[in-house]
Amino acid sequence: MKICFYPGCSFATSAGYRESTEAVCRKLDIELNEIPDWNCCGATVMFGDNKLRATALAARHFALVQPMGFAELVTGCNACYATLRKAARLLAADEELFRKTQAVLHNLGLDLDRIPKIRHLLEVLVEAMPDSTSDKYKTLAVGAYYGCQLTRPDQELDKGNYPQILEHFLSRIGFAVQEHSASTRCCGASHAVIYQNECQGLSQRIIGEIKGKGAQVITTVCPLCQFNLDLAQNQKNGPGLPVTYFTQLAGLALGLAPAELGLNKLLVSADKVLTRP
Amino acid sequence: MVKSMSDFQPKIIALVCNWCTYTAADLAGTSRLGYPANIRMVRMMCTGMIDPKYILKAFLDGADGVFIGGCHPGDCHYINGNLKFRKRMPGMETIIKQFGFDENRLRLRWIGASEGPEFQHHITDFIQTIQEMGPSPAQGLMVL
Amino acid sequence: MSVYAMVKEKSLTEAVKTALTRLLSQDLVDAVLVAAKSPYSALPMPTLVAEASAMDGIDPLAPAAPFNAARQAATVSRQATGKRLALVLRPCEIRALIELVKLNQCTLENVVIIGIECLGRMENEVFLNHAAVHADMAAEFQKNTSLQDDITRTCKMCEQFTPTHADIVMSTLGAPENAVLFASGTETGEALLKELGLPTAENPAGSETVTRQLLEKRAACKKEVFAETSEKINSIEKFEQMIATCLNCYNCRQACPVCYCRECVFLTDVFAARPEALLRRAQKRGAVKLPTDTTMFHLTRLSHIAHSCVGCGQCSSVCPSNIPVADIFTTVAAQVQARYDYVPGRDVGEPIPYLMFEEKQKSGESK
Amino acid sequence: MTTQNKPRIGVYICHCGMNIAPRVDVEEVARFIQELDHVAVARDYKFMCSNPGQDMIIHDIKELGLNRVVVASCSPRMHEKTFRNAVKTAGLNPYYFQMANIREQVSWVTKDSREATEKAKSLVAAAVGRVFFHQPLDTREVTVAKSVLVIGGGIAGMQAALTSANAGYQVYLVEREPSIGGHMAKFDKTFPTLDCAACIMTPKMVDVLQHPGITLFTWSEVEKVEGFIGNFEVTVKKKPRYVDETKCTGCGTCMQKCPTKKVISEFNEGLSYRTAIYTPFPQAVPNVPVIDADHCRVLGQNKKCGVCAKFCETKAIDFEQKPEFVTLKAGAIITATGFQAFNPTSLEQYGYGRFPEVYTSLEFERLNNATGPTSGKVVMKNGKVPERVAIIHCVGSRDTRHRKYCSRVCCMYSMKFAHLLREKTGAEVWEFYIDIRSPGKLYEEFYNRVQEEGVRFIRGRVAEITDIIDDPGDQGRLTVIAESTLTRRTVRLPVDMVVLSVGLEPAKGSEDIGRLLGLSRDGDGWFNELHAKLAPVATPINGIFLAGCCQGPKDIPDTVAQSMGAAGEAIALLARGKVTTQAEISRIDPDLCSGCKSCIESCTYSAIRFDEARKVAVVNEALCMGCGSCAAACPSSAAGVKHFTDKQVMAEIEALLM
Repeated sequence: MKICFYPGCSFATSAGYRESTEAVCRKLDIELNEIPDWNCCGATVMFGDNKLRATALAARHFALVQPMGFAELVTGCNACYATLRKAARLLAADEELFRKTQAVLHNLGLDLDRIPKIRHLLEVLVEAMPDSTSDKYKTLAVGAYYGCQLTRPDQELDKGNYPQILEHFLSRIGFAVQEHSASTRCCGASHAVIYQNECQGLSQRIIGEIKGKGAQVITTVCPLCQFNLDLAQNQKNGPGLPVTYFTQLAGLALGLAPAELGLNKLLVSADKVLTRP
Repeated sequence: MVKSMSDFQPKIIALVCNWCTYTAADLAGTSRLGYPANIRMVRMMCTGMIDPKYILKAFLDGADGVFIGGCHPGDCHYINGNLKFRKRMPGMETIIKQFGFDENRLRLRWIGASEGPEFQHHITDFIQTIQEMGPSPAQGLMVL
Repeated sequence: MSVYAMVKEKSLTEAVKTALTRLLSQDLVDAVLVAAKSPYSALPMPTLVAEASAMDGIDPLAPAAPFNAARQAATVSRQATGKRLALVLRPCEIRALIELVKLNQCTLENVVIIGIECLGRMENEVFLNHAAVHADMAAEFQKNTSLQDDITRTCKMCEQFTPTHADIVMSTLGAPENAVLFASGTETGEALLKELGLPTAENPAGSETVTRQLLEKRAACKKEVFAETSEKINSIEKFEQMIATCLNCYNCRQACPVCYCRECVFLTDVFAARPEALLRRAQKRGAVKLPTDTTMFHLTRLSHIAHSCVGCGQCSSVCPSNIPVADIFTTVAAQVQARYDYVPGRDVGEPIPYLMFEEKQKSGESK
Repeated sequence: MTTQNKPRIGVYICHCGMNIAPRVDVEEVARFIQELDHVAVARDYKFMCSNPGQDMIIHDIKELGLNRVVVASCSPRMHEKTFRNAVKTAGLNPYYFQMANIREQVSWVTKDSREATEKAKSLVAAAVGRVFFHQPLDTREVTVAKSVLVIGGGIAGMQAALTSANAGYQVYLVEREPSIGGHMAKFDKTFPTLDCAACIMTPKMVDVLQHPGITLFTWSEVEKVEGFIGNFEVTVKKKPRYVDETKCTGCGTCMQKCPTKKVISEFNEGLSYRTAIYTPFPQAVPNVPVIDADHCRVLGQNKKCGVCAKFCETKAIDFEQKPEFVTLKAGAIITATGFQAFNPTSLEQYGYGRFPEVYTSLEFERLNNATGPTSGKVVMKNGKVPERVAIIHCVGSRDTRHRKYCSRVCCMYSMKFAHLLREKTGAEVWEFYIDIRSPGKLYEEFYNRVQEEGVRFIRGRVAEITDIIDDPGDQGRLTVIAESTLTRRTVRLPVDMVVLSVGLEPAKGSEDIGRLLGLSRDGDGWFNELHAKLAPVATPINGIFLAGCCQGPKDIPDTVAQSMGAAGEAIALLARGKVTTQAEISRIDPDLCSGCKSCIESCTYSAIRFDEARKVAVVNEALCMGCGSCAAACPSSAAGVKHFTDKQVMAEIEALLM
């Protein structure tokens, strides 16, 4: 399988997301075709500033995908996912905006005729990962964490507040799932830089809930979520809760080595919980 | 006597069913939902009783547009009169179009009894459409 | 599998007469409706023949038809009488008759339709002029191609010259001189043909080629007429020019086989003008042409019958002002019939479009 | 036309106080109209619908010899009848009248006074043009069947049935559930007087059962309705009960013995189980069980069982029962199909279905009820008594994403819950509300009372209910998060139990009933009354009336009052004994009819037959509804609807375009 991949700004530098994604895709024979010369999607910030510019910034990727011959664009970041979808939605609904965006892109030498379907890497792995045959991790209680942008505002992927797609995925690939109530709570996202204390509080509440319900490890689907949750644990209330990427758990399920999956890069070490007899 | 576009005050005949669209118009009235004064409504008991003659008569007497308002499918007071009228629409559109009337001068919309705002919207929108289209080609003809 | 028979006589008309006379003499039918000359004119008129001995004047293959005989056919088959009738009709007459059946104007119970493969008809005056020169117009028309070019404008664009729904099809295309071919179209026709005991024959080779060539010619003509007419009436003003000489005589509606109303609404009280209303109309537009409602009449008639128009051209033929009514009606009718995917005369079971409706919105239909 | 009956039209332009007059220059309209052909007099007047206004018309008809009347005022849906009566009083046929709607269609919707006046002129001129062609029409009288069909056996339907039957008329009461009683039977106490619902309800249920004038069909549905006012032909489907009502003594042995015991109880809102053969609740009326075919071992699973049949001493169990169809004749129909509670599952943030201690109000009613799953003890699923309870108002109501209207009863029942909670458990009760709506006799007093009882009120719509805790001491509790809009603070309140005060929505199946009866429904699905203020129980279909919540959310006092109102309308109709049929029906001119049967094919009501002898179509006036499909289908205009003739409509169109 070949997919067109948009990494976004935080992908490469995050703790093992890139490594695990690449390793898992290699193992599953998924060819990641990175969009050449991609730019920042603009995240949630740009839309507050200027609708056309924000749309064009995101839509530049739609134009870049066009000559690559893909009908779908895959990203592994919730903010990118939400932003690109928002741009796609606006363009589909507003002919005038579409024309204006075309004009902006035309000046850059790019043609925009059609809008690709935006998908999250999670959807790709949900389809591609085989069912687990091993009992190795079946007692490892994983708390699934989606962040606030994957299923909201449009609830196309799953229900908005209490989605289950990640839980189903985890249990299918051989992990025990710990249900909890913080799966779509905001971690603070990019506000963590400016409102450090407030965001710390948000992230700690999430960790407290997941830990309190009995999870041994958290798994996330977004670089910023992972970063905020991992960083928020000052460990004064006992040992921290490791925050992994779903791709890392997928890698483990496929039998890949922890180092290959960048698991050594986590701030709260996952070594202990992942060491299985 | 060529009038400029902005002077053009379209005359529009609306043939509406008593149970839904006429009631919606009353509701628009009680709710004070204003709309341009170009519309002239004729109360019918049901869109199903609208004879093609009425539409032709309106156009030949100088209407710039004819609006038909009925109950939503399934809501017809007479069960399916609206569906019977809907069946006539393609034929009427074809005929008026051949003789040079833009087929969009004839419009059918379903407006339920409780849809005062929808009534306001559809009427305003139709008047605007006709305003942009300009006077009916039948205006100013002596014979007919 | 159709059954074929061929009758060859001294002349074409004699051949037809032989076959039709047997219908009566063998008591297979009680009467035959067929075009026949009267002693007073060469113009064949629809005639109800009840005695074999009265077949002398029949001339169904003459290129003339002052009526679309569906009307007369419907009159004699208005209700089942217990008598068996044979109706000798042209294709457009059969199609109109099928429409009239749907409209409950007649019944096909106990009726045999003998369809004529039709090369066209002439306007009455043209026919009479030729008939003054040629005694046997039916025969002359078959061989004289210059006469064939004298058929009506509407016939020249007719692609449906082969009868449908006929129990027996009567044809001269591809037949030897002075011979008429009979082919069964239905089981009734097959049985009848066998009972008639006519000499059997094969389907003549080459008739298909002739048919195809004719079809191509007609299609080209039709395309041209539609394009020309559509352009001529594409504004209400142009249409006004086109019908400027209309006398409101309603001949067109009288001649129209599918205008089945006992009394046209335009002759009723609905359109009776009152003096004060006329004055007001005059005041509004400055002047008003009398009689009024000329345009209204034509457009209303279109809205009533466009779906059922069989394209027989009688409306043009009877217009005293030479308005090409049929050009207008066939042009609009083709569009309306396409919108409803309806072909008049195609099937007795196919309902008139306006008399049925769909619960679900069809795509492409108005919202 | 002789000089004597030459049209003389009187035109009256109404000011409607200040509703028409300032926007429309009524005097100018009158002056303009005066000049039109055949107009004998054109006047304007402050209130045409007032007695002096009507008298003016009557006087003019007599003095000036008017024979046609036009009134330009409000919608004909408002006052057409009023003016027709005035015209009739003066000795003219009431159909020599036409109304121009220059209020709803002109003065109320047109800003510019000039444009409004011009439009008014045009509409009045059109009415004048039309009335010229009006013809005198006659109505016929038809006998009314002396019986009433009531659809729905909740408190609304029961009350309507009792009132109608007490007037001496035969009543057929149809209820789709195995017992009458409806929602009210599920309640414990009723606000604001705190009467026990069962105490006031069960005697009424028994009255219904025992009333000689009421025939009760439970476990039955209305299958077909034909006919018209005074003469409805109704087919009722009696679903198989599998228990012979005539043999069953209601001893209850079958229910005790039934081995299928784990069927979720609908009546207890899923909080307890019932058997496969069951009565929904102990006081069910009739006290005859029903076998739930889906769960019965014999009927649903084709297994051997038949325990109920074995133990039934009167041999009332009949597994072979089939649906039975009963045909009834009814003069009037009262629709009382009620409501259903909003299902809050879609409001994910409230965690209903996810957190066991989040209840809907109906579930909470059952929790409070002595016949409920906990025998009336308010306890949590773990059996403990809650210490703090939050009640969330407006769940599903006043919410553009769900139901935009106020459900009217939730504030009051929420406060009833608060009172019961305080009384029964002593728990702290917090009500989260948007506004408190307590209009009603003793309602505001009740609000004050519960405040005095220590119930806390937070003004703010709850954002979320979560089990995420801030304080480890709150383990196992739920946290209610809301903004208190009075203090401008976020409230995070740990509680033991949450009650969602869900709103009301039209009962499932009311759409089907609507189609069956030809009733229209508003945007929210409630049945439309004929007039919101002046005809709140009548419907656009003559002879069909509305009772209770099927017309919109209502509390019990309003429901009962409206049911009596609906019964009153029905009784008035039946007592009159005769109805006049509408005059605006189809007629077919036999001289013009070509016998093509297009009208017959177009007629939805099979109201046209074919006269084979004359070969013309003939209208059956009793069945014709006047929809005019036949008229549109008839090319020669042989078929036409009286009062909507080609001449009349085209005269109106012509005048509008003058």
